[in-house]
Amino acid sequence: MSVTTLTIDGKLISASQDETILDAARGAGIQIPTLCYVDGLSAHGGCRLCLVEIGGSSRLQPACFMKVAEGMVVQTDTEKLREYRKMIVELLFAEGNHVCSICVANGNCELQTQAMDVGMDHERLDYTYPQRQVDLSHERFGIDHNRCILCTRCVRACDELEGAHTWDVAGRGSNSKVVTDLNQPWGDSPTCTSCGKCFMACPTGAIFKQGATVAEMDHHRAKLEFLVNAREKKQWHV
Amino acid sequence: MARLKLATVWLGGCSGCHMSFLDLDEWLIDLAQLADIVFTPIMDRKVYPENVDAVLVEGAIANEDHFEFIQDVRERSKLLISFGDCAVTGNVTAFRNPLGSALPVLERSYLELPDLDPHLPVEPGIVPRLLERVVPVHAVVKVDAYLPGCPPPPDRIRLALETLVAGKPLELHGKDIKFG
Amino acid sequence: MELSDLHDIAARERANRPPVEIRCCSAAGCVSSNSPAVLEELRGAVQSAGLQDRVKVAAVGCMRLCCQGPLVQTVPDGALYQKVTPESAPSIIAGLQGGQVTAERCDAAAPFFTQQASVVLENSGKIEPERIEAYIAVEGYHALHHVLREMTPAEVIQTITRSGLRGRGGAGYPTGVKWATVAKNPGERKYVVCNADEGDPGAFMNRSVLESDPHRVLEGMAIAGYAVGASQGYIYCRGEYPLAIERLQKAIKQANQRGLLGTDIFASPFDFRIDIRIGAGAFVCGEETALMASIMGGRGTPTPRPPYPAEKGLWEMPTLLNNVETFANVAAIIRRGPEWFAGIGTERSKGTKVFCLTGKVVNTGLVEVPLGTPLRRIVEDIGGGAPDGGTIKAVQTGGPSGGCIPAEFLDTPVDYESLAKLGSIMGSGGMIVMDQTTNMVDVARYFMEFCMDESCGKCVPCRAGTVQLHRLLSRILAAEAGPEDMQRLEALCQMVRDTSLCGLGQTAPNPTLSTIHYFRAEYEALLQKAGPGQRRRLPLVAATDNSR
Amino acid sequence: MTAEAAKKPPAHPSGDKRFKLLEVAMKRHQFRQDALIEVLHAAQELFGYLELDLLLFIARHLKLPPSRVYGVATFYHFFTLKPQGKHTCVVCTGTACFVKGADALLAAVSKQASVASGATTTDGELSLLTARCLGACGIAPAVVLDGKVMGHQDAATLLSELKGRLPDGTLGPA
Repeated sequence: MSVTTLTIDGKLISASQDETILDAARGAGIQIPTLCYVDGLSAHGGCRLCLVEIGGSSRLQPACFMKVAEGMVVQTDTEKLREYRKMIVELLFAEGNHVCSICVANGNCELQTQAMDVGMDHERLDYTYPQRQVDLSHERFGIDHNRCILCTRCVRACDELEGAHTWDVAGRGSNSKVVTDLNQPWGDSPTCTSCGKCFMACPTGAIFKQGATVAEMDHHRAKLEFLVNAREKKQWHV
Repeated sequence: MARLKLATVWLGGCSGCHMSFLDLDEWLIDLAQLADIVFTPIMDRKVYPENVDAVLVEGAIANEDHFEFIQDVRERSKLLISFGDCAVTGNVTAFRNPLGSALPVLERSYLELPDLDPHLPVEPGIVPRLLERVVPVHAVVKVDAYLPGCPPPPDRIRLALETLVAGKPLELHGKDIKFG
Repeated sequence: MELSDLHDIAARERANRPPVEIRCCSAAGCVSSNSPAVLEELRGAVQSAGLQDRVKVAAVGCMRLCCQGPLVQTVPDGALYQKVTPESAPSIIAGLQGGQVTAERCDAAAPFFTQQASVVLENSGKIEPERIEAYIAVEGYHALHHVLREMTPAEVIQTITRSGLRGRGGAGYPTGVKWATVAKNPGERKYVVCNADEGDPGAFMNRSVLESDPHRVLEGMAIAGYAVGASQGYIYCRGEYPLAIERLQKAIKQANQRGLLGTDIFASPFDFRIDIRIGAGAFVCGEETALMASIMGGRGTPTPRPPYPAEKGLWEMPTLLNNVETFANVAAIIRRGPEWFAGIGTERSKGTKVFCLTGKVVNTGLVEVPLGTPLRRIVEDIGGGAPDGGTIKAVQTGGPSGGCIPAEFLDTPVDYESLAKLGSIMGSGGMIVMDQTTNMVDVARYFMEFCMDESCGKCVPCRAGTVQLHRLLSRILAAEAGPEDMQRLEALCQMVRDTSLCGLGQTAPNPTLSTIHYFRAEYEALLQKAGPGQRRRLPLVAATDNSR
Repeated sequence: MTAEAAKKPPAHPSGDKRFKLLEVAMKRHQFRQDALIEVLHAAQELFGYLELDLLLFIARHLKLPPSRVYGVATFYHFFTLKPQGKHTCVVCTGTACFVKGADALLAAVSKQASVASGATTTDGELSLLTARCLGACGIAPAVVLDGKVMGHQDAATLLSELKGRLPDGTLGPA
């Protein structure tokens, strides 16, 4: 594999040619914020938090998709990017019904963490207060659509790791929602194996363990990467 | 230096933020050395005074009294700080918003659940009417700083008050702006 | 099939043509104005007058002046009739024998007709779109033969490059460069896709071309297939265009039967199949990666580029995507040479462009003009200006991705760069005229609502940002917004433009930004009307006194 | 081919002939998964709308996950999962129609028949729908009533046309 050198935030970095900017940056200890990206699953490119500036181009590019190239000059933390990231997080809060104080994921939520990281101390946009459902029909898990940010991590985990493809996205635009099978109660799903990978993948408290109470729930997200390494590389990182 | 004139206000919230404020315990005595508390729900004063230096507002705007009162508070205060998640985001107080109006909540509470004499409370001048939608404070008046948390932990409140007393701009970062 | 066979078909077609032809428009615009009944009456009248040997009634494609449909033209004298009814139609036949014609005359010498050019629409309104013989008689498929027998793929690409043709779908990417990229990228299969998902509201150029001259598009696609090394083509057509789909299906069937599509075309080793994929009502599928996702049977959501379709497109194979009008230019360029084509238009924008002129303008319909034609000539001379003594306020081009060009810039030449300089885009060719009664903030909100409804929902800025922008615009329009809302609107517009995943979101703020730029006074007036609001009004109605 | 791959899903138990026709349509596409949208078009043409049972039938025959079929069916505006009214009135909301007053047409029908855009009247007589752009801008504002395109409409002409088609009561008092 040929090696490429590029500059990220002024730091000269070498990376292998097929790596993404995100991989290369992380390898060099540079953190780029992400929400829809999770180790072990394919990239989605939807949350736009990992957008970076690339020298010579006016278009921002998602670090999770964009491959490194020789001589590339990447900026991951400019004032413009910081402001845009803050607006993205604000858009997400305005779009759903996120109430951290009563959420099972309070303290373990990637959206909540992003809000702190981008410096969001209040919402500058209008809350839209959509009417959304909670499905508690599954014996082990539940989904609260009020907390869903449509990152599709559950969809990808179910399809790519478990292979069941119980989840998918239905509807479109602001009417999108994740569904199980034909939008039937999760508990009735004939395809669901109750493996819990969707739960592990979920960045917020949208998919939760039945019986979890406020702020007590951890997702064990690293399990997904553990599974991928075990399955594909036959390496068990315990 | 003139002593800081400080106020606290309680709108559509559970008073938890004020409880957290009281959890500052003995530091409150230190605070009393530095500032005058000129208005607060925990003391008996009916009218919000003029020329308040800083006010911590707990709670969201949920009824017409909140709506009118917050505008008085704004006019008479130099710095208005949204205090806690209800004031900052609407939080639990705004839970009814996805239902589209206040009526479903009232009907559930006063018509469906009671066994005796179900009726909607209508007492003009005594019971303020609910707004159709609960909104955070900054949706109604200009807010100068935000102190999130449900409730904001005492050390966060202390940090904020120390900053105010020192006359520095209040801008919190990182874990100090954690919602919830 | 050989060249001589093409000549035979053409000769037979010409020999069988009676001295008089009555052409009746059968494109969707006139069909909805009852042209099928007119056609039937015309045929009946020819029968009863016993003129079958002398007069042919032909169902042709669009004659451009859609607002006056149904249109009927007699050839060779060229007399044109408008708003023909089933009642007035027979009088046209009677007129051939000296009777009185009661059908309303349309001035074929009016600027609307005489100031137009004809490349893409050269056969439109002249030939029968449902008969391949009619297309062959006007040298149809001759270019494909020439390409397969006389040119190498590289030469074809060079010809297209030399012509200066640029993509007619919106962005104006050089067609030759795109073809060359697909040709050089390795892949065990390659695809050619025709984007006929003409989704811009107020634009129907592609529908008209497909309904009026479908073989032209098939021929262009086949030539492209040869040039880039593809043997499979797809036409992705909007489901809203049933007539276009029907005619395409017929055209493909006829071309297959004649050996002009399929295997060993013109006894060469070149195989090319074309299949139709019917869209199902999703504007975002006009975006190329979303379109491909839809062709493959999925949700029409876009994916980040790179990789570009030319590298990894349908089923991960190199894929050439062009718009209907782009393909419709190809055969003409081959037939008449790249220099001829490059002689039309401006330095950087070659050839002609078809526009749909609609809105507050006297003549609405299809307009084809050389690129670089001043906007004023299109809307005032050809279009006849605003109706009822109104004045033109702005011209909107480029649909939901475009902008509003104010009347003071009507002398701007219409080409890719000039429109971009004005904050609009060429887009696919929608051109909507607005007069003094149009509220520009309302226009901005209209387009934002469109983008909000059509957002696929995959990326946050487009899915949630358009909702917020729509709310802000609604509030401004209702005179309930303050200066801080205006600032937020502009900041959010920039953010959605810079961070959205695909073209839909990236361009969704354009109509808003362009109306803010040119018509800020209208926004300011609404902010003024809202007043400074010393005490905010009760924004929300209280519910509790609903005592039931 | 393994026995598993060759396994053919059973015919629909209802015995409804339309399922047979749908199978023929799927066969024409060799049961290819990428023909899902074509198959959904065919199914909606046959059945008028896409019931869950029908979506499941399609999922089984194309060997696709049900959620995928549901996701695609709900992505595209052409597909409807609810039965439509006996009559449909589609108001074009393209830009040319917008500039010429399509909003007023929509509002008039919506008010007169007490039905929201995109919904069906309670008596199941009329579905009021909107189209993005019919491409009939030359005759704006345009409406499609039961499949017939009508141009140059205003509230009066449209309502009187509707009155002629609908039973008394679907349209409220004038």
